[in-house]
Amino acid sequence: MTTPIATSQTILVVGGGISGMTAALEAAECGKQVILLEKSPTLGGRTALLYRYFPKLCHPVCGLEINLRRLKGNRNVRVLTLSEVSRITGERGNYTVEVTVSPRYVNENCTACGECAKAVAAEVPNPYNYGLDKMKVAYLPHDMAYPLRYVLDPSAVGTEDAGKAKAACKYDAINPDMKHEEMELTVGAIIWATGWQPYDAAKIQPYGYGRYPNVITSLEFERMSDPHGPTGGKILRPSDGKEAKNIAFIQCAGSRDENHLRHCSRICCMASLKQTQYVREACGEEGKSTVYYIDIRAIDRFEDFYQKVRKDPSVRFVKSKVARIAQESRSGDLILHGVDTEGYHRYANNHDLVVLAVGMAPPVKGVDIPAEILADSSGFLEPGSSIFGAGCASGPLDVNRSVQHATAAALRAIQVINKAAGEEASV
Amino acid sequence: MNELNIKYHNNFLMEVEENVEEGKWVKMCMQCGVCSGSCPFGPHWAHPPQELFMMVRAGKRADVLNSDSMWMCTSCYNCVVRCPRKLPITQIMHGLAAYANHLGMAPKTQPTRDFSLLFWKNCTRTGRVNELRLTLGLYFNDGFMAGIRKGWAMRGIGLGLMKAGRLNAFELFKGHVCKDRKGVHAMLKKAAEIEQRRKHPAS
Amino acid sequence: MSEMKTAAYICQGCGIAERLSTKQMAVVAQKEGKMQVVREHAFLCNTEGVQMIRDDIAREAVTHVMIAACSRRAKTEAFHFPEITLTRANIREGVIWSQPESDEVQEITQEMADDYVRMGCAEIKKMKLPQGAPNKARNKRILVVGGGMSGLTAALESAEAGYEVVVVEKQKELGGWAARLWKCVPAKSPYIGPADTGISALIAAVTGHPRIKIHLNATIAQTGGAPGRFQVQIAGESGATTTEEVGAIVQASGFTGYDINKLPELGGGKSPNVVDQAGLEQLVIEAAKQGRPVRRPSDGGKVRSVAFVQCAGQRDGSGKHLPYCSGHCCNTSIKQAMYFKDANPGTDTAVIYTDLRTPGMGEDFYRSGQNKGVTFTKGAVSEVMTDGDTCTVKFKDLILDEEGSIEADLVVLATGQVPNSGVNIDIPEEEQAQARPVSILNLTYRQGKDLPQLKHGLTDSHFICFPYETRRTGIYAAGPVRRPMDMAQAVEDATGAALKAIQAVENASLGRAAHPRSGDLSFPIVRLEGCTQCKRCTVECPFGAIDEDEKRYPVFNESRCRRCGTCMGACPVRVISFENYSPDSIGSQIKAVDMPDEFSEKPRILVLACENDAYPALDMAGMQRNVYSAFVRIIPVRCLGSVNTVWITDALNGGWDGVMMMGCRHGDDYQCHFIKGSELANYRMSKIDDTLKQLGLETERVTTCQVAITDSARVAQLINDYAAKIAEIGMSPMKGFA
Amino acid sequence: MARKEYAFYPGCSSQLRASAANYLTSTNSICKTLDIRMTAIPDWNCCGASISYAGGGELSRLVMNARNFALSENHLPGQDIVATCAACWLGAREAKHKLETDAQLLADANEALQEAGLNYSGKTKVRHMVEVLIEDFGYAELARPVVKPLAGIKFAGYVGCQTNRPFGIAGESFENPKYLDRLIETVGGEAAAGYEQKVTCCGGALAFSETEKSLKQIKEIVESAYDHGADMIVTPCALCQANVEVYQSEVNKKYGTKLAMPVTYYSQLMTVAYGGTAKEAGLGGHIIQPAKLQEAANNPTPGKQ
Repeated sequence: MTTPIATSQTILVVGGGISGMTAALEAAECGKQVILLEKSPTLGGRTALLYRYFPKLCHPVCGLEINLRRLKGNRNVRVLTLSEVSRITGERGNYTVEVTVSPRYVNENCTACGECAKAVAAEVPNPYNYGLDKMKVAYLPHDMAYPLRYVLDPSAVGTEDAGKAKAACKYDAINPDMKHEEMELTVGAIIWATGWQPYDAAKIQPYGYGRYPNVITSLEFERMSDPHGPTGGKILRPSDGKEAKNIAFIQCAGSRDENHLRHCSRICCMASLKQTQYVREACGEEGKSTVYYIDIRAIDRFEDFYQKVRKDPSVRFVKSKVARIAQESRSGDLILHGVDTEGYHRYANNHDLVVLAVGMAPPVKGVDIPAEILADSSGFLEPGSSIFGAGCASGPLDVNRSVQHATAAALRAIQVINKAAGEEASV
Repeated sequence: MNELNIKYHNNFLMEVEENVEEGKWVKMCMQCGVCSGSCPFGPHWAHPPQELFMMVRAGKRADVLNSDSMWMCTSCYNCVVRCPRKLPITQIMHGLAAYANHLGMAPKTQPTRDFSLLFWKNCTRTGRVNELRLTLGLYFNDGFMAGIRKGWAMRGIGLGLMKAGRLNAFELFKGHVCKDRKGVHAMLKKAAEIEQRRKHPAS
Repeated sequence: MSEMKTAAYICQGCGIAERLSTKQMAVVAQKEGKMQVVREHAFLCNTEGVQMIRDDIAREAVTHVMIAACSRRAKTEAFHFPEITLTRANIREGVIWSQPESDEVQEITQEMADDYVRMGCAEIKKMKLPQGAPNKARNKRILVVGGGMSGLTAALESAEAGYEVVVVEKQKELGGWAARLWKCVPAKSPYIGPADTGISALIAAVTGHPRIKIHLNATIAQTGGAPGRFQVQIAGESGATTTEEVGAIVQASGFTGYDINKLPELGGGKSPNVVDQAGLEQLVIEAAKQGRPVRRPSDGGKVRSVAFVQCAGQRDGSGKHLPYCSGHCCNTSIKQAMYFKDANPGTDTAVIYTDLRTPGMGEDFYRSGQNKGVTFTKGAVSEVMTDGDTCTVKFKDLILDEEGSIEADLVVLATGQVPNSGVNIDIPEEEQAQARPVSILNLTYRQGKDLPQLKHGLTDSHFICFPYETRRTGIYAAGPVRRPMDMAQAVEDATGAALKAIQAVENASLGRAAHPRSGDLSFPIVRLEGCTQCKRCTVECPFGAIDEDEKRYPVFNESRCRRCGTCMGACPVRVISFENYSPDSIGSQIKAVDMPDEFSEKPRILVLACENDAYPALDMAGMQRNVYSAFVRIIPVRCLGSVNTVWITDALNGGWDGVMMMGCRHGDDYQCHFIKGSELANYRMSKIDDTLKQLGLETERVTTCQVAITDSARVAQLINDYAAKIAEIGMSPMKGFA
Repeated sequence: MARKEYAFYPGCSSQLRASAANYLTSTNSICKTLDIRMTAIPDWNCCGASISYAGGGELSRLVMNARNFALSENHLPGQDIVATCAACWLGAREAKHKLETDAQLLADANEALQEAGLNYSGKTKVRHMVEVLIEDFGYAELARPVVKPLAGIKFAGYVGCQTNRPFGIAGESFENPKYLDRLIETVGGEAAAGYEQKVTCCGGALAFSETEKSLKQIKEIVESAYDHGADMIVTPCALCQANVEVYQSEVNKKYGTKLAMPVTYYSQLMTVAYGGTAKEAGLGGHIIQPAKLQEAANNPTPGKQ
């Protein structure tokens, strides 16, 4: 791979999720040069792994398609996948960024014909389904992947699968000898759009995630509900593959909790309200959803959606932080123990599946970035940092607000490079 | 203003903050109810912890202090480790109970109250617990006959422990003691004084 | 560009050659397609294949290229030739991947591929390389309407990026609501107490900025023109107007507090001791000015107890008040309770809420409020009694499950934000609410004076992924006029809106389209001599791009246009077209296919698929090897709104057995990227039945369906079901007449 | 010179002739095997336990513990205080924590201590016997002296509350602590997997004052042990041991059950596994006889005559 030409007139966007793509495209469509860095093999980030958006229940890939088309038609953006920032030095207007590029083991010749995947045998847990199923070691992340190119999993390198894949490719696209590469970029402004991490549900011990197979996270539930997901859109219990019909949604799984995440993750209430509608979609009248909550945070006009779900007879609301979950060893059902605090009613409710609305943790750090980066008490990027946060890297935001925030970040970056170019006056 | 008008004002909350161990935490509760759901004695609480906290903030002084709910705390600490606001709930429950008792507002025939007082008396008398006296004391606490009845009901246990050498008749006459009993008593007297001083600097 | 030279390239890779005779496709391209250069290549998208095309462009002066290979959505980096006109026939996803691999269907599969080559060749000859709108609009100044936090932020951020800015504020000074706050909710850590609003610093920065011009006591009398060339008449106090030329507009007209007089049950308007949040800020500022604690308005008495009633006239299901939540009010009440607690911890403050909403780091702020002794109680307020100087707040305590009451010297009602969004253009003016709304922009647009509203009077975008879609190119709403929000969000929102405004002027100056067809240089061209002044285009344009002149002819404003082609679809006389997308470019494809006779048992079904959702879904159907009928021929369209009924009638006259239209979902939660396109198509097709009857055809021969991009399995099913239906009703009687 | 030395805080119930005397006996035995010297804090006093709250004020209860700390500092400088009783440990541990984090309290405590001619610097560490075994020795070390693996005996590891919450053993989880199961396996026994009642409260002190209310929990703790086919329950807590063993007869009376599940201490298991006699393991001190463990104790040690 050749290092793309970059100057103090270039904007670097770190993170290829919807915030990063937005920041990159908005800047590029103002005529600016942008490098878009993504650590995974494809753009799209977490939203590409969501089934539907609240409150419209439309499909995230629909917006992804538009953004990809904007990207394909715009030569101002150069995309680097499998790339991570290892070090940043310098200051606004003039940064030097060290980037590590991991090998894809598949070059530009790839036509995404899929012969390599047919050829290989080994499988690995599929990260694009949060490990709910497996994928071949030669794989296309998903049908909306960009670049539309296969990837050879590092675990295959040195095995005979690598050879099989190479042999199966008519276009000489597979090269198991690719190595890690280091490159150095000079850029004028940096937008940090590294997104968020789902909070590790296993740490919320009373809920038994990891101990009880039928306790899953809201993100796993998204994949399960998606017809393109591991269960073909059926809501199936991990323990026995039975269809789940009586589902509990536990809010603040990690959020608003000084033992876990101090902040409110903002999106979880709406996400669970949305997911109750997946239950309706999948199970019709038989589906029952129960939402255990402290406060329902359906901010601004999302209230409409909350009121709509409130009226849905298949959805029950219990104002309670569930105290603990026990498992009925025979049936694998789960018994939720707690107190409905609206007038003190104790309950021990039986559910066949429990969905933990896991909170948003800040993106994992470990990057050597300039000191003037400010983080709040939860570790999110704060306003006033020399590097501009965009989207969830700067705090728990829904998609709409992430995009709004990323658009603002694009302007802040443009200001820096325009100043560096002394263009301000000349526009 | 009378108690009716000071509803949801801070009067009682402040009283609790001043007089109850860890009372300053009461205001931090966000009413999630995880404590109430975590308590092994839950069903026996007329008012679970989170509700008691709300009652304190609502200024329901008598209802709180007369309640026997906080006497139901078994010190299992489930609520403490699960509370998303890290409230020391066990201590607050003990504190509320102790304060109610101190004001003479605790329910008169509350067995745990009796046991708690008895235990303290027992262990401070000699510096160490005298288990036999403690047990008998508990039985005979509300009257001789009642004691005989309870004692009789529990005789199996008593005899069993005796046989197992784990309840010792000889404790009645000379049980375990601290040598420096005087020191212990003086120390406790002083501690009590200091606590008075801290609560009411004026006096 | 000089005269046209056409070339067809047929790829043999990805199994195409194994499954099909590319030779035959080449022959079709040459003989029927009349392509001047025709080449096959084993691996067209590799460097060598692409170089071959480049060489032809360079040496053979090829100007029009038809590539028969994979989908137009794949290999876009390789097949990128900006200097020539390009179209692509989808042989991989559209034929070999969507058709079973077996000898008995070999023939019809080859026919499918041949037809796509015919269609590609027919189309490319009708396409021109777009040159961009001729009358480029080059003004790059940004007009900001509103001098509050949002407006000033948009102004400063634009100016800091190097752009000239004009600010119009109707008040006599800048600052808006922010200037009427004592303190604000912190926007960065530590989230423990009220913070400085920073508004005075912002005002200073704006007023002192060399690139910012300010009009105070001013309103917009009229806005005409288009992005890059807006003519804005600004009316001053005297009524005299000055005209400013600007390139784009940020509308930050803010909000009005909900009138507490509409809440008598909560004591609104019944006692001076009942105020809204703005009213409290006023009391606190007065007190601060006089260096004294806040006094009880009714008698100047001591304030010992304050009650905050959340969601007052908000989240209302009765239809009497605001249905939505204003988002900021919980934090604002906590902040205001802190005013009292910080000044005197002895003051009792209670916040009565049903759901406390302090998202993100607001949780720290909530904790801090509790820590300062603010009492929070989950309750539903039924009444505020205001007799005497102390008010009594009656409510149901939802935790203690009993009636409760609070005596307070001061009651603060957390009322909501009502957007200042001007006229609702979607309802006739005579039906406007009795309080005639005052227009903000006074647009001269054919379709109305102000920005279209989404719901509840908010000018928000309907699109989750694209929050700045206001349906009026170059005009962007920012702040609470768009959506209820707090100050921190308003700042982000205004900065984002500023970027969109800047982007709009840059696009306009290059004659380029804005999102979603970003960068598209094509634009609608109208042959006025053929126009019948039917006004359909001016009425139906989703973006209000088309005005009418005094003779009621359409006036196209290219820089307002999003190139969706709705006007083209609407035009009954087909005088509207784009250089690379026209009634002819599609019509010729429809005519180009080889139509088997009625005894062949080979029906032909035309699928017009929206390129935004349906076409990708069809591609993915291929990627997943979802087999569908080999009798369909699929043509991507910019939007179903651009489908002109002439295509349908041409198809039916030409012997096609069925026409299927696949568009985005319409209705309340519509997913059409051009707002009304799919809905319009649906409406137009409902009218086509008569035409069908005249032709003596069954109405089932034309159908429309709503498709989501994720429907990769469903589209195949839809096609197969429709093919079965056509088989049922039989071949078209029109065959052979064309 | 012993391998390890600690200041021992037996506590009221774990002293000679007290209700948990057998805990003491077995602890002494394993200390002998592991070459641990435990010196009782001279003239130690009661920790007050959690239950004394209504009687003594916060400071009074604190100084009870502070006195023990001070005595330990004077007589056994540099040695960690080690308690076997969960309640004693927690009482002391909590006191220690408060004195550490509140300078005022520490000053007050010392003012009171003066009356007894004592002073506490705030240094001494307070630990539970289990912490010592796991942290200072480790499972491998503890396995070394095993001469009589307790194969064929299934134990339900009942951790209970106070060694587990709120402080707990480092690295263990509140809801599913594993150390007791690992100790069981260390001595060659089988730990009942998935024993749900592992951390259920037995009623604690309220088993005395609110016996009726406590019986339900004790019933569940024991029945779940049966459900998992356990031969006996093992616990690190004297109060848990007493409550769960002693009240089974009451449970049977109230619910018509026939519960007779022995309840033992980890220290008894270790003693037997280390080749100790039934007497050295304090196996005499049971109301419900841990038959299988007694058997094991009485069997000759393999490779010994």
